[in-house]
Amino acid sequence: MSTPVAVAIEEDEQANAMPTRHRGRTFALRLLSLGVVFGLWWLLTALKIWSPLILPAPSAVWRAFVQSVTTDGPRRGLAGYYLWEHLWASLQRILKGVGYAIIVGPLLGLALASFRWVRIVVEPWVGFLRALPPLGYFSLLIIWFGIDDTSKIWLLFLAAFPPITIATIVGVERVRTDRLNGARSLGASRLQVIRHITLPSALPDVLTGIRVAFGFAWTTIVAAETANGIPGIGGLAWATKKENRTDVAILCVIVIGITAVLIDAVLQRLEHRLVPWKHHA
Amino acid sequence: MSTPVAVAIEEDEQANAMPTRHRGRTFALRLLSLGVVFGLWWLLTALKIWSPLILPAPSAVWRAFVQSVTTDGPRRGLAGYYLWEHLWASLQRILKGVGYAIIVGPLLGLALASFRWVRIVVEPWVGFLRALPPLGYFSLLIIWFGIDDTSKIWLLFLAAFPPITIATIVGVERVRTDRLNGARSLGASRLQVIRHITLPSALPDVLTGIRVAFGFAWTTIVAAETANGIPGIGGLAWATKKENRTDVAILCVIVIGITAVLIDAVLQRLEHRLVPWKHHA
Amino acid sequence: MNEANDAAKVAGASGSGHPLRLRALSHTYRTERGATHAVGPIDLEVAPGEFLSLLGPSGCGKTTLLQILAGFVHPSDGSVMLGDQPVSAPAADRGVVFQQSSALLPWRSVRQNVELGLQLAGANKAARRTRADAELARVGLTDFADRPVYELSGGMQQRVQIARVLANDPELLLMDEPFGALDAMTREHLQGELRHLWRTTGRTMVLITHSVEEAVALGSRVLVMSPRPGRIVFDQPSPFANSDRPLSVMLDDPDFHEECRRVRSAIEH
Amino acid sequence: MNEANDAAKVAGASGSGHPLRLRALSHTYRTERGATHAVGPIDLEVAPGEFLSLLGPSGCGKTTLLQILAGFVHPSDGSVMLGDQPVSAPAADRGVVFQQSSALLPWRSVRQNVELGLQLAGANKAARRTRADAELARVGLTDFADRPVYELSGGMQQRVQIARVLANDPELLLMDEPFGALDAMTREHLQGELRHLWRTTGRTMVLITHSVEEAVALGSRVLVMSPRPGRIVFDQPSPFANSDRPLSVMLDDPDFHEECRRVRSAIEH
Amino acid sequence: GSDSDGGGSAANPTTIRIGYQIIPNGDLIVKNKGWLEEAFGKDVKIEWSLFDSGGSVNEAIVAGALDIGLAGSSPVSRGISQGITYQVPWIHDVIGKAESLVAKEGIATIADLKGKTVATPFASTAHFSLLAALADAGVAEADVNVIDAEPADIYAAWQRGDIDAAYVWNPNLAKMIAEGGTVLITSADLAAKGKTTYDLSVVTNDFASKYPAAVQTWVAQQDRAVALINDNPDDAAASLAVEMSITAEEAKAQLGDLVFVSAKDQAGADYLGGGLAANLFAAAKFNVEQGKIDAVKDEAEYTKAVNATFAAAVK
Ligand SMILES: Nc1ncnc2c1ncn2[C@@H]1O[C@H](COP(=O)(O)OP(=O)(O)OP(=O)(O)O)[C@@H](O)[C@H]1O
Ligand SMILES: Nc1ncnc2c1ncn2[C@@H]1O[C@H](COP(=O)(O)OP(=O)(O)OP(=O)(O)O)[C@@H](O)[C@H]1O
Ligand SMILES: [Mg+2]
Ligand SMILES: [Mg+2]
Repeated sequence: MSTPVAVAIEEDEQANAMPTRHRGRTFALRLLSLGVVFGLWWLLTALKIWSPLILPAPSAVWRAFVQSVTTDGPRRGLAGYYLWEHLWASLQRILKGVGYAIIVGPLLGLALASFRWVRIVVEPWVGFLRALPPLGYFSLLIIWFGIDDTSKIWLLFLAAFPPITIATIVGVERVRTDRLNGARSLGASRLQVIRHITLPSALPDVLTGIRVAFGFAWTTIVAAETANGIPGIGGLAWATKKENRTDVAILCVIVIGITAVLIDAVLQRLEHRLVPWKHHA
Repeated sequence: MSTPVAVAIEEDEQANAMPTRHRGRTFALRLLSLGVVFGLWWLLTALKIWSPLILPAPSAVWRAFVQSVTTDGPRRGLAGYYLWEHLWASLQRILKGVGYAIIVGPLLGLALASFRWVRIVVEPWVGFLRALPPLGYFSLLIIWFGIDDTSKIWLLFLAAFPPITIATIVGVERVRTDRLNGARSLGASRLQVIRHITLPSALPDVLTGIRVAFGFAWTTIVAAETANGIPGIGGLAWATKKENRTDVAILCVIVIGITAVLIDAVLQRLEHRLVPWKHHA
Repeated sequence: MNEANDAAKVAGASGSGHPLRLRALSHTYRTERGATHAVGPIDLEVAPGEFLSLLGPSGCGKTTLLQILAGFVHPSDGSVMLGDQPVSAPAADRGVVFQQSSALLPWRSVRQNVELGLQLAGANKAARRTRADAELARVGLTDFADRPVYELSGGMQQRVQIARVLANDPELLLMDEPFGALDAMTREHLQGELRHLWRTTGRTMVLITHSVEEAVALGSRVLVMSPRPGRIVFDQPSPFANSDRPLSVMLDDPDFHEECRRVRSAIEH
Repeated sequence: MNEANDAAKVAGASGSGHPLRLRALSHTYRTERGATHAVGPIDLEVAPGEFLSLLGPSGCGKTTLLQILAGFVHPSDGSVMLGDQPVSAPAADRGVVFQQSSALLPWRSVRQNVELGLQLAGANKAARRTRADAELARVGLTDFADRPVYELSGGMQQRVQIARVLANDPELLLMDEPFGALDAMTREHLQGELRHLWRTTGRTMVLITHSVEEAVALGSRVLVMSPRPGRIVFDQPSPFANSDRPLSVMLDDPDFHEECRRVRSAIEH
Repeated sequence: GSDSDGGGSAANPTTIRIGYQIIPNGDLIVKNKGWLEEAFGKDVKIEWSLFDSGGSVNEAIVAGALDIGLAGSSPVSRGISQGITYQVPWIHDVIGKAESLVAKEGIATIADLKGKTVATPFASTAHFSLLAALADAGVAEADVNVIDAEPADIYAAWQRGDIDAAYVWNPNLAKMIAEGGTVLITSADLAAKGKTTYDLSVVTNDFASKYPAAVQTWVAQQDRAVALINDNPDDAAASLAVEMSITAEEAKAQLGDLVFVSAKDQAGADYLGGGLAANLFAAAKFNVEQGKIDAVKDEAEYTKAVNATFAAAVK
C-alpha cells in the first residue's frame, strides 16, 4: 500500500513504469559495461600474457563466428551445421526438458508440502537426485532412453525439476495461515484450498524456481550433448574443446550466455505480468 | 499467530515437536522406501536385461565399496586412495567453493537489490555467468588458477554463488514496506536498514539459496574433477566411468547423493534454529 | 461440510439452527519460551439465533476463543459442539471476519474476493456476481469492485472481509473486531446492516469488540472475559438488541448508559 | 538526521520545536487500473506543540496524508516543510505508529523491538534496556518483554509499536489509529499516558482516530477530512486537551457532548 | 619443474609435474612401481595428475601446469599445428588391435556403413582412424552418420541398437566383440597402410632444454617398463591391474593389443628417427582436409617436435 521511497527503485524497474529517459540511460550503461569487458578481453589478449590457445583474441572468436554462419567449399558452418542450427537444436531440448519440469516440479512440490507421508518417503530421493552429477549417470539414461534426444531431454529435466520443486515447497510453506483458514471457513475443501489459495500464493516462488531451473538447464547442456550432441551448441562446444579450438568453445559459451540472459529477461517480464501483486503477497 | 490445523502437518515435522512415535514411523517409512528402490534395482539386474557394465548389480557395487575401503597387496582403496579420502577431498573443495559463495552471494545480491546502477550494470553479467556450462570454461580457470585445487574451488564457487545471489535479491524485494519505513522513521540510515531489517528479513530466502547452491555444487563436482581430480569422489567417478567400472561410478554417485542429503538435512536443521520466525515473516 | 452448509441455508431464514456448546474449554499455547495459558476453563451454551457480544482486556484470549470456535485451533482441553457435531475443523457453516485483513487474496479483485465462497460452493457466474455486488453495495464499496484489494485503505479492506463472509451466509458468524478500523459513520451504517441481517435471518452471531456501547447495543447477550487466562466473568442478556434506534441516538437513553456502566464495571473488576 | 534527533531531544522538554507547513498538498495514486485522487489539496500550518486529531470517513486519505508527513510517500503535488526543511524522506524526528503492526520485527523479542530506535542511535546497552523497560511498563507489557512479537495478541502488538516509537522520543509523533485494537480500559490508560507525554514534553502530535470522543478529548485542535479526495472541512481548537479528567468521566460533561456533536455533524456533511 | 635451482643444465628440478592417463602402457607401470621416485631420489618431487584425454593434457601444458604428459598422436599432431611448444621424446605404445572399428551383424565391409550410424569419441586417435578407414575405403564422411560420444555411452547405445558401428578401444571394444560385433578394421591394419596411431609422451620445450638429464632419466625408466612388459608380462599386468582397477588377466589381455617398442628401436628411422614426424605431419594434413583444424605448419615444425636423442642415449 503506497509508493514508499524504499521501494521506489524497484518500481522504477517495472517496464511499463519506466520513463523513456531511464530506459535510454539503462541501455547506455549496459552498453558501457559491455564495452569495458570487451576492452579488457582485447587488452588481455593483445598483451599476449597467455597463449591464444587459452584465451583467444576477440578477433579470433569473431572469425569463428563468421565461419559458423557461412559455407566455404566443403565446410558448412561449424561441424556441418550453421550456428543457429546448433542453437535451435539445443534450445528445443532445453524447452522440452524444462517444460516437463515446469509441469512436474510444482505438482511434486505441492504434494511434498501438502502430504506428510509423501514428503517423508519422497523428499530424501529428491534431495538425492538433485545432487547427482549428470556426468555420473548419463550412460544409464542412454541405455534407457537411447542416444538421441530423449536421453538429453531427460537429463535436462532431471536438472531442472529439483529447483522448481524446492521453490514450490518453500512457497507453499510461506502461505499465510489466515489466508488458508479464511478459505476453509468459506467452505473450501482441501483441494480447493490448494487450487485457490496455495498455488496462487506460491506462484512467485515457483516462478523464481523456474528462472533458476532454466539457468541450471543451460549449465547442463554441454554434459547432455557429450553424446551425439551435434547439432547442438553444447555438443559443438564439447567437440571443439576436445580439439583445443578455444575460439569456437568461447563463441559457444558467449552464445549460450546471451541466450540465457534473454530467456531470463522474458521470464522476468512474465513474472511482472503474472504476479503484479508480488509485493503485497 | 496460533497453531491452526492447516499448518499442523508442517509443525509436526519440526524435530523438537515431533513425538517419538512419529519419528519411529518416519524412520520405518524411509527404510521401506529404501528397501523398495533396492529391490527394484536388484530385480532389474537379476533379470539381466542390460549388461552389468551399464547397470551393475547391488552386489557388484557392494564389492566395489569393500575394495574402496580395504587394502589388498599393492591395491590401496581405489585409485590409490580410500573412499573416505576421496570423499573428504571433494568435501573440502565444496565447502570452500560454497563457503566463498556464502560470503559473496548475499553481499552481491544485496548490492544488486539495493543500488539501481549496480543492478543495471552487473545483473546481466550474473545472468550470463549462471548459465555457463562449467565444461565450457573450465580450461580458462585452469590457465588462470592452475591445475590444483584453486581452479576447482573457483568452478564450484562460480556454480554456487548465482543461486544465492538470486535468492537474496528475491528475499530483499519481498521485505515488507512497513518494516523498512518503520525503521527509517526510527532513524535508521540506509546501511542500518540493510543490516537490521533487510538482511534478517531476507535470511530465510538466503538460506534456501544456500541449500540450492550446495546441491548444485555437488552436481558440478565431476566436471570440476575431470582434470587432476584424484583424490576426489567426482574424479574417481569420472576416471572409472571412462574405464567402464560402472560399479565404482555408481558407488560414487550413491556416496555423493547420500552426502548431499546429509548436508541438506544439516542445513534444514540450521534453518529451523536460525529462523524460527520464518512462518511469521 | 457442504451438507451442513446447505442445511444451514434452509434453516437459516426460519431463525433456527444448532446450539453451540462449550464444555470445560481451555487453551494453552506451548512454545520454546514456555507455556501461556491463554483462555479458560469456559463453559457456555449459546442458543441458535443468539447475538453474543464478547468484551475483555487486551490479550485475555478473545481471539483465541474465536479461533477455537472457527476450528482453526484445537483447544488443549475441553470440547466445542455445534449441534451434535464436535467442532474440529473450519467449515462453511462458520464464517469468520479476522482481526487483520491479511486473509484477503491480493491476486483477486475486490469483487472476486467477495465471490470466493460462492465460487467454492459451485454457484454459477451470474449468481455469484449478483450476490457479490449486493454485498459490496451493503458495505459501500461498489465503486471499488474491480480494484485489487491492496489498493484499498485499511478500513475498506475490513469491509471487503465483511462482505466476503456475508455473501457466504454462514450459520454462525464469528467476528473479531470487524468495525475496529472504521470511522464512526461507516461503522454505524454497518452496525445497522448487521443488526438487520441478524433479525431477518436469525443467524447466531459472535462479535468481539472493544466498544462497550457497541456490545450493549448490538448483542442480545453480553459476555465479559477476565484478564488472561480469560474466563467468563459477566454474562447477561441485553434488551437493546431489538431496538431500532441507531447507536448515536441510543447514547441519549439513560437506561442504555446505565447498562453500559454495569458492563464497564465488570471489565474493570 | 541524528542532529535533528538530538536537537529535538534537547528542545523537547521546553515545548519548542518546528512548525509544520503543508502547501497545496495533494496526492494521486496511479496504477494500471487508473488514477485515484486520494487526498488534497490541503493547506495547513501546525505550530510546535500542537496536538492534532484527524477524523474522516474510511478511505478519505488519512493514512495517505500521514505517510506523506512521515516521508514514506512523495506527494504528487504541493510541499511539506518541517521548520525550514522540506520533508522528503523518513527520519528519526518523525515517529510513526502504523495502522497495522506488520512493521514489528519477528526475529526480535518485544524488548528488542522497543530498543530498536535507541540502538540505531548508538545508545549503550544499559541505557537502551532501562528506557525500553520503562516504555514497556507504560504500555503494560513488562511480563512479555522476552517474548517474540508473534506470540502476542493483536492489541498487545499495537502496544509494542507505541512503546517502540515513544522510546525514540521523536519531535513529531504520527499515529494511525494506535488505539483501534485496544479494549476500553487499556485504551483509556494509554490515552492518559499520551496526554501526559504531550503535556510534559510539548511534542507535536498527529493522531488519526475513528473515535470522535477520543479526538475531542485528546486533541488541542480537531480536524475533519471530507470523503475522498480528502480535504480539511473542519478545523477548530478543542478546549478539553488540557483537562485532567479521563475520557470516561468527560462523557458526563454536556459541554464535551456538545463539542462531539458538532464534530460529528462536520463528518456527516 | 619451473623451479630453477642454479640453472645448470645438469641439475634436476625440485618437482616434476606429470600428466598421465589410464592406458595400459609403461607409464602406469613406472607410476605403480615408483621407479621415478626411486631414480630421482628424495630431492625431486614427482607430481602425478590424472587426465581424461589428450585434449585436456594439451590444455594443461598450455596453462603451464605440466612438464610431461601423455597424449595420443591425434591431439599431439593438433597441438603442434596449433603451436604448442612441446616435443615428443618417447612413444608409449603403437596402437594395434586395441582400437578397432566394430560393427553389428550384417555389416561386413566398410562400404556397408553408408547410411549407417557410427560412433567414436571425437578428437581421439580412434576418431582419426575412423576417418582414415572411411577415406581408405572410398566412403565419403557425409554418407555416414558419424556421431560423437564417450566410450561408455557408445557401449550403452550399442546395447540398445542405436548405433550400427563404433571405432573404440578397450574395455568396451572387447565387450562389443564378445556380444557379436564384427571387426571391420583395426588400427594395426591402418598402421600397415601408413595411418599409424600412437600414444605419445610430450615434454615442454622449456623443461627439455632446462633439464635434459631429468628427461633422460625419465626415458630410461620408460624403457625399463617396456622391457618388463615384453619380458615379464605377468608382473607388468599386476601393476596395471592396480592402477586401472581391473583384474590382472584383463590387464594382460589389453597389453597384447598394443605394440611396445624399446628405446633402441624407437631411435630408429621408423619411429622417433623420422617416421613419427612424417606421421604427425600427414595426420595434420589429413585433419585440414577433414576440416578439423585450420592450417598445417611447415613439415620442419613437426620434425623439430620429435626428439630422438633421449631414446638414442638410453643404454
Ligand atoms: N497503494 C494504493 N494504490 C492505489 N490506491 C490506493 C493505495 N492506497 C490507498 N489508495 C486509495 O487511496 C484512498 C485513500 O486511502 P487511505 O489509506 O489514505 O484512506 P484512510 O483515510 O486511511 O482510510 P481508513 O480509515 O479506511 O484507513 C482510498 O480510496 C484507497 O483506495
Ligand atoms: N501463537 C501464539 N503463541 C504463544 N502465545 C500466544 C499466541 N497467540 C496468542 N498468544 C497469547 O495468548 C494470549 C491471548 O491472546 P489473544 O490473541 O487470544 O488475545 P485477545 O483477547 O484477542 O487480545 P486483543 O484484544 O489484544 O486482540 C496472549 O497473552 C498472547 O500472548
Ligand atoms: Mg485479538
Ligand atoms: Mg487508514
